Amino acid sequence: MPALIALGFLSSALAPLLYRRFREQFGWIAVMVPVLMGAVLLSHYPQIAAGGVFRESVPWVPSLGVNLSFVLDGLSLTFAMIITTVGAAVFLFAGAYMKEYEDAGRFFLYIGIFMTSMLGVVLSDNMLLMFVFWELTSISSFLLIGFNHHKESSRRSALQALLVTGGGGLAMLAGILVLGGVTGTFEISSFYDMNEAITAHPAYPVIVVLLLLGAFTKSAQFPFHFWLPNAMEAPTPVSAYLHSATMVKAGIYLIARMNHEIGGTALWQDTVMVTGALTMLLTALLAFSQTDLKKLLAYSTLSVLGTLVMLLGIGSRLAIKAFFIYLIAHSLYKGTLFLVAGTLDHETGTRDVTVLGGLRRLMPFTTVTAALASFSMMGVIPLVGFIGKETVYESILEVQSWGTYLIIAAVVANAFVVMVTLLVGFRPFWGRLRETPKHAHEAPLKMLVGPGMLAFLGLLFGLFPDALLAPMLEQSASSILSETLSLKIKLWHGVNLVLVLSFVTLLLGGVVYALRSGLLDRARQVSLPAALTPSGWYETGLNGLQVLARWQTSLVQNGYLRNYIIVIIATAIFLAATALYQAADQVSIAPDFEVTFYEGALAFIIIVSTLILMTSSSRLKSIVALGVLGFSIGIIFVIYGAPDVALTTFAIETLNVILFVLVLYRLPRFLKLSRSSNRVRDAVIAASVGVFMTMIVLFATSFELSSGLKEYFARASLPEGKGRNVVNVILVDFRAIDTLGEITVLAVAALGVLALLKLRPRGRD
Amino acid sequence: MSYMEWAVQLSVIFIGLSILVIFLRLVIGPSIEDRIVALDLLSANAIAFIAVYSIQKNTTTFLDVGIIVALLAFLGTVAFAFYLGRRGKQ
Amino acid sequence: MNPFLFNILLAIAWMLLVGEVSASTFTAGLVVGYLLLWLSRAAWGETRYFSKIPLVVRFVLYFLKELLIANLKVAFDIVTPKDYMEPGIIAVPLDVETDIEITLFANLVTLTPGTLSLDVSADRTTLYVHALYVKDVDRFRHELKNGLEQRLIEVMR
Amino acid sequence: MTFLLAVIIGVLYAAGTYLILRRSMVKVIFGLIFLGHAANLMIFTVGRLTKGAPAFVAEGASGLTGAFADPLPQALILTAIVIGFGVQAFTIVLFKRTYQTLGTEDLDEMRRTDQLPGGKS
Amino acid sequence: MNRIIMLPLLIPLVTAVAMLLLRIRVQLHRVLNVVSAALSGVVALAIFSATMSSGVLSLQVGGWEAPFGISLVADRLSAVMVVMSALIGLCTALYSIGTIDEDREHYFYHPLLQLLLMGVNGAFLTGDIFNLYVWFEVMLISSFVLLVLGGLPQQLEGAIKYVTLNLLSSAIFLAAVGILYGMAGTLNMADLAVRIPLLEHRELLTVVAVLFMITFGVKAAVFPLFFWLPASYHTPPVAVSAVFAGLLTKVGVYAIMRFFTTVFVCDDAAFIYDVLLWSSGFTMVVGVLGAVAQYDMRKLLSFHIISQIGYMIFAVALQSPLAVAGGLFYMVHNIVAKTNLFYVSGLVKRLAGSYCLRDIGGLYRLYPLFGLLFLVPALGLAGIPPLSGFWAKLMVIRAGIEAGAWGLTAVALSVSMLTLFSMIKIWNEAFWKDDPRGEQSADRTEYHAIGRLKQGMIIAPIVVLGLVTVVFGFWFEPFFEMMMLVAEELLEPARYIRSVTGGVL
Amino acid sequence: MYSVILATASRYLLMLLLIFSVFLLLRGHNEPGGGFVGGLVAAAAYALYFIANGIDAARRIVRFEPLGMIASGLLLAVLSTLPSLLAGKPFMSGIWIDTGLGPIGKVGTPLVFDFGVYLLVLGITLTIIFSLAEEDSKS
Amino acid sequence: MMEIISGTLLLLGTLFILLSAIGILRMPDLYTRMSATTKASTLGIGLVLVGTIMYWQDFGIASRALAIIIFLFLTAPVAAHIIGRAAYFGGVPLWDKTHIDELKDRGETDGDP
Ligand code: NA
Ligand code: NA
Repeated sequence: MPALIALGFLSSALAPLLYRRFREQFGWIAVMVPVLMGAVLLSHYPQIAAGGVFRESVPWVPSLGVNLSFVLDGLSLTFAMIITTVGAAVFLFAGAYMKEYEDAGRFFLYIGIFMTSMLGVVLSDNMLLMFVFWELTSISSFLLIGFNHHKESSRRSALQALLVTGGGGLAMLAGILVLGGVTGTFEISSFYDMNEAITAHPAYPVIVVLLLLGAFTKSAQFPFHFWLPNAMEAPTPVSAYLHSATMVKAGIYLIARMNHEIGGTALWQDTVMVTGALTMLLTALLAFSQTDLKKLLAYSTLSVLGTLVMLLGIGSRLAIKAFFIYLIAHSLYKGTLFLVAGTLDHETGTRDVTVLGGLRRLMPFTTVTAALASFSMMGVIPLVGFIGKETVYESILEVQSWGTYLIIAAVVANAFVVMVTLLVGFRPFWGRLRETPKHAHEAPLKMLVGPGMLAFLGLLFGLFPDALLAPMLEQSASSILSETLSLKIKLWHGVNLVLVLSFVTLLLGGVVYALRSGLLDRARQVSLPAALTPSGWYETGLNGLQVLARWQTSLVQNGYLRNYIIVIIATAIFLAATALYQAADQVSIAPDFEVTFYEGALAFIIIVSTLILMTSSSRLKSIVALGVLGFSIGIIFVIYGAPDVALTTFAIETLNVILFVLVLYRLPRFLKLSRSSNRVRDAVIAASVGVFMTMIVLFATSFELSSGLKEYFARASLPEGKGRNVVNVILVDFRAIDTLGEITVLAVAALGVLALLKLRPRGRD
Repeated sequence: MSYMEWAVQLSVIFIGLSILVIFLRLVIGPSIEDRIVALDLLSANAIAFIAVYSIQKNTTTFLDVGIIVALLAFLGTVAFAFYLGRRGKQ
Repeated sequence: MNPFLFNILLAIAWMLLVGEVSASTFTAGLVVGYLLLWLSRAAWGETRYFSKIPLVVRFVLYFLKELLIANLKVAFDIVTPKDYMEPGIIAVPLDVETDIEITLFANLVTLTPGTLSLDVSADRTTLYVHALYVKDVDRFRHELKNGLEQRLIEVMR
Repeated sequence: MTFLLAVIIGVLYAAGTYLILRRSMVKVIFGLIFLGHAANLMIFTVGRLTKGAPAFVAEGASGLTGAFADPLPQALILTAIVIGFGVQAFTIVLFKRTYQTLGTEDLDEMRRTDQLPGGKS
Repeated sequence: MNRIIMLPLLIPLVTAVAMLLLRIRVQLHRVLNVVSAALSGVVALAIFSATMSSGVLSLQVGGWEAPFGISLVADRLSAVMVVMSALIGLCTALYSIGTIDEDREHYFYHPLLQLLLMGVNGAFLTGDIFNLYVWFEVMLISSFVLLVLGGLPQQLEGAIKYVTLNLLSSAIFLAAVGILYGMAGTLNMADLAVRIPLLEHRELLTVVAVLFMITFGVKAAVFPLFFWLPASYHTPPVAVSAVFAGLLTKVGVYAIMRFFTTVFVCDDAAFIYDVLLWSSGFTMVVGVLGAVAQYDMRKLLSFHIISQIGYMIFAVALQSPLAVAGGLFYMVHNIVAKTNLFYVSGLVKRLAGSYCLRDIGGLYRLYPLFGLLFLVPALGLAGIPPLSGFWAKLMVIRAGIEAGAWGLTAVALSVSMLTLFSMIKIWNEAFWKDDPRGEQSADRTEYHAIGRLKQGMIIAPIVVLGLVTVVFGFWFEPFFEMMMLVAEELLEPARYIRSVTGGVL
Repeated sequence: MYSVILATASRYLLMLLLIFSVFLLLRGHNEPGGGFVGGLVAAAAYALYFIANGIDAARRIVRFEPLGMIASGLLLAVLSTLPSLLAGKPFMSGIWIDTGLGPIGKVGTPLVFDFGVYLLVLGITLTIIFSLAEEDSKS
Repeated sequence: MMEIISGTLLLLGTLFILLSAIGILRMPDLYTRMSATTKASTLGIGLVLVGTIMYWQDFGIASRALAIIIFLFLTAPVAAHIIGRAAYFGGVPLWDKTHIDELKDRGETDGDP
């Protein structure tokens, strides 16, 4: 399986090159990849059907618990077959459909990466590996939604999808990591038996919430559903593939996969069921006012995704059975209908249902394909959709407490889905022929094969469900439930409540369809205010983020140097004072108050010249004061036995004077620029710094320092350093590398001065 | 206390007083030239102080500092004058 | 060979002979060498090396005397409350010519308290002196020229 | 004297802090110089003071005896002073060039590199 | 063997000296720069493998035994950092050839770059706290000059803030070193590590630690000490921005790691870790929001630096082996990706004519492969698997969860979302959007005017660093083990101390 | 601003200061002084000459390009580390030779290092002062 | 004996220095201050340094002290001259009682070389 994934990525990488070479026939080349992959996986079918499970594991980052572990069991095979089958249809279709795009080669690169990543998600036996593929599907979805990148709406939708699914993905990552912390492993097969340990763990609710956030965003569950209709900005093959058949089912796959391991609790089951049911109903209602073929399909997809999630939440054996049948049915008919929508768009130049009609003569094959898929979608016998819906109703009826509400919701939702089907699958073909932007005729073969095949499969599965579907679904279901099932799938259950409900659904759907055109305008007007819709929240959030970001940035990075300095100093003082306060009880000072006359005079001079410098508005006076200050400090160094330091201080003070003198009269006179309130504030800050530093010095000198270094230097300076001037010996020998750094600083400073003065700007970056 | 010690003590006080007085001139000015002259004089006082201090502390190493002070004080004064000349020209 | 240079060579020779490389031996060598050179001055023909040294010494002594007297005068003025000063800026015509002569003269004027060389005219013929006690301008000029300048010219030429 | 020095250090730090908070570039430079002085004196003082006994080995002795000033803080200060000088020289010239180029020495007028384009704050 | 530690200091210094002696030959500077950087790379790898195999290398400079002279020490952490500095040095040397104008080259661009690297390497290798100050200053002054080189108004304006704030931090550093010496009587880091726990008078220890933290915090650009960075990083030539972005703040992070895990290990440090944790959260958020607000590509990237420093500080403050290893790898990965993004921004400027995202567009249509070159570091930075940033994020988040730091972990996750958001903003604006100035011709840009060789010099580093990001991502296991080894050694300072003091103390 | 008095004095003071600077350099290992202060004093000498005689005159009497001095100073400092390597001692170990010449005394790599410092300090100070002065005289 | 001489020289020197300090405070204008005090302090320092030479009686000390003296005597007048000149041309006013100014009529300096 690692090889299969690698092959997938490799072939994707080759796509742009091959596309350039075999432009015309590329669809046929591309289709080989999913076909081949599907074939390889399908070759394991006999063993899987017999209850076998294939695992392969190659260490990747074993120390972090991340391995290239893959599992092929019923569940993953089911999903993998959906991915490759729909993939094959879509690839073939896209080969023709994408020809008008100049960078179609890149399209195949992205969609190839997507397909492989999606296979990775469903084949992963390691949570983190799954996450890796999960994120890759988000990224490739982003690139595909934004494929028409010159349109702003495409870019926005791509970003929206990425942020919503990516954000959920991050929650999921956290959930995975918490789960890994609880179980000590990320291998899914390793925590197959840990359900009790996990559910009893205090972190369990956290895990559930985080993982479900990932699943719900990816599978566009309410209230994260809004990105999916917007994702219809993508080229239609993408919508058919990612946003209907496969990627949006990744979240559902995750719930299914984890159901046995962490499910079974009220928290898990109820959350999943209620969210699914809400999504099913609300999104179906939202379809009512749509006119765009793809948007209509998107809302019906959302409703189905909700149904699937709800089924997992119900979690009964029957519900799981319904789940699988419905899953397969939906992938087949929805993939078909999207491709049909693509064909219509391609051939007529519009996707607006209100302007399409009567195309059955011009596009007979498409009409048949659409009809087949539509019947399946409406749940009409003998298509697999019928079985699906029957089983769904059946399983809902079993639910104890919520059953009544759920069944009503399901019937209503499905009625709206029926409405969508009538709009998308029939209306464009029947009635009178209407004018369209392009003159329509039947699509080329390559665009017909894919949808035709999918629609036909729907019929086939409907006719022979027990033979074709049951064995695999048994194994799939046993991956979700902890028991081995033996499933019987029948097309005809006889006349019962479920069948009645099916009829009611169709009838209601017809009624809604009939009423729709009259109510359409009014329905559009009653659109909810943005503040009440999740997509409004998203927009508000995004705008708020920008506003917050700008506000924060102009507040924090306000450009006033002194504000920056104040913040830094205040932080330092605050933290240091806090630290000092904590140690306050141990602090003692024993300063030496003895002062000679000349020391007092020196201190007086230093302080007065400091004051002059702070208050003077004359530049030269300031420099004189600075000179006095420097010389006084030099004298302090003399008094305390540091002649070398004194020498250096004097020399540098004098050079400073020369520097200032050379620079200064080019500068303007000092102005009193600050407001007096600012001056007071600054004085307070400055004073606190001063007091703080005084205290530090007093504390630090309150005890004897026993440093072996001082004595060592005194001892070793002459015999080993060959010098009597210990300070100089330290500078050029003991700590010569300090001096090396020091002269480097000087050299660079000189280079800097030279460059500043000589190199004049010429308007470069 | 020997005569020498006494003389040294008194000398230090003289210098200290003189430094304070000169500093007063430096503070009050009024012209910048006054301040520069005062600064120059201060460094001369520093040299004297260093000489006396080296006797007081019985170390000779400080005298080198005195040379440097003499030298640099002159340079500083010249630099200020340079500035004043420039300023005059403007 | 310049007798001065030779004096230095002698000092180095002395240092090597004594076998101690130090400043004090070098100075001793200089003095000994000068004495020897002076003794054999006839061998050096026309040179002012030997008459110069006593001239310089005399000049320095004269100057130190002037310095002390002038200082005391000013000191008296400082410590007594009454001011006796009659300051003025005087133009002094110069007989000294070369840069070094002008510089030395101006500096010596400055060093004596009560006088301060303010400026030299662009044609280098006039020195402007600020003085504290100028009762009679011409007398002041005369004293300066006959005293300090004359002696300086003696030493320099 | 330690006490007095501690006060002096405090005053220098305070003055330096006050000055780097000014709007005038030259004042900021003065502030930085003050902070440098303060830091040097601080290292010196905190390394403990010894009066009038520089760390020089006497002629004929092989090492220092008795009380003597700790040479290490002195060496550190020397290094710091020299580094400070280099950096300061550069800074002075930088400020001069900035004044020449931007035509102002008011730091409040130098906010363009921070600001969001089109946004006022 | 341990003598090799001095080479990362000597090679750049000798190169710089040679360049200054050969001032006129700017072409020679370029070659020397690359050769020296390559040589440094070899040396760095040798040091790295030596520390991995035979433990801590230490060199007593001048032959003076440990606390008396200055020790250069290469433990695994230092070695990793030196390798990174060599990598960035080499790439920038190449990139500079393609992007730096001859005037700047003539005014010492190349020697300054070398001396900057010398300062950086010195900071990584020194085992003496005052010597660290000296190397910081070497690095700083070089960065000052590089920052203003060219003297454009915005450079000067940015430099005023950069210089002033960094000098302020230097003053604090100096004071802290002084006080520390006054308390412990030593400057050697290993010796300090031994003495600090035994100090009798320890009331000021936490205060000293705070001062060090502030200093390093300013260098690392953590909240609320980062202001100098967004004020200046976008102003110099992009090669300079790139090397700053890659290395300089990381020196601050390195210093925090070194100081608070090797030198200052005692109860008094607990306060610091708390502060760092708080600060890290704000750093992440404020930085990323700053990035969200920007439309100038380099400003945007600059704010991101801050945000990502937050992750590193977060990890360091958690102090578990996984956390430290995660923080370290985060740093390594970030050095590569962030430098690369700055390189990319330079290329964007040269292709589209501006750094401002509002003004440009259409790059994807014209140069699709360049899009790939951008996406690798950008998605890497955003932590998209399987690129390097994913592992970095994974380690840090996992460490955060293990430590029960729920709030900060949540912050870290949300911030990574916003990181992705702003990377996508660049993508959408510069690459996907149509050029607002209308269709541009694909071959009349600044980039196309510079000739093949220079073009190659721009592309090569982008490709190399992109490959590193990819290699980190796909072959992460060996790097993970490496980082864990580094972290273990770092958290077990006894080995460091033994190596420096020879077991004497 | 030209003053014949200052200009003349500066010529003599220049020599005096330069000698003094070398003096400070040579005995810095035993008495106060050293390469740094020595270099500063030498630079001060040239600074004085520049102030008295103008920048062009000062440029003329400095025989070496200040930038070259910086480079050579750094080079010397680096070279002073080489003998320790050749002698197989730790990096930057001091190597000493007894010259037997009294006042010069022992010569060792630390002295070479200090001389490097001297040259460099002289070079950088001149660079800074001269380039400022040139800019100044231009405008 | 030497101690007495030395001590006396110190006292005398520092007294001169103090005098010059009082002078700089008391004198009426800049020129009179400079005129009066610069050399007083130079003389004072000279005396102090001679006292130092007497006290140590060491060649090395003597040479250094002499170096300072020589240097001071060389530089002090030059410094005074250039400051005085700068002050005069910079417009620092003369004392009211300055009764003669022969420089005023000329009023220009010898300019740059
Ligand atoms: Na020295
Ligand atoms: Na003087």
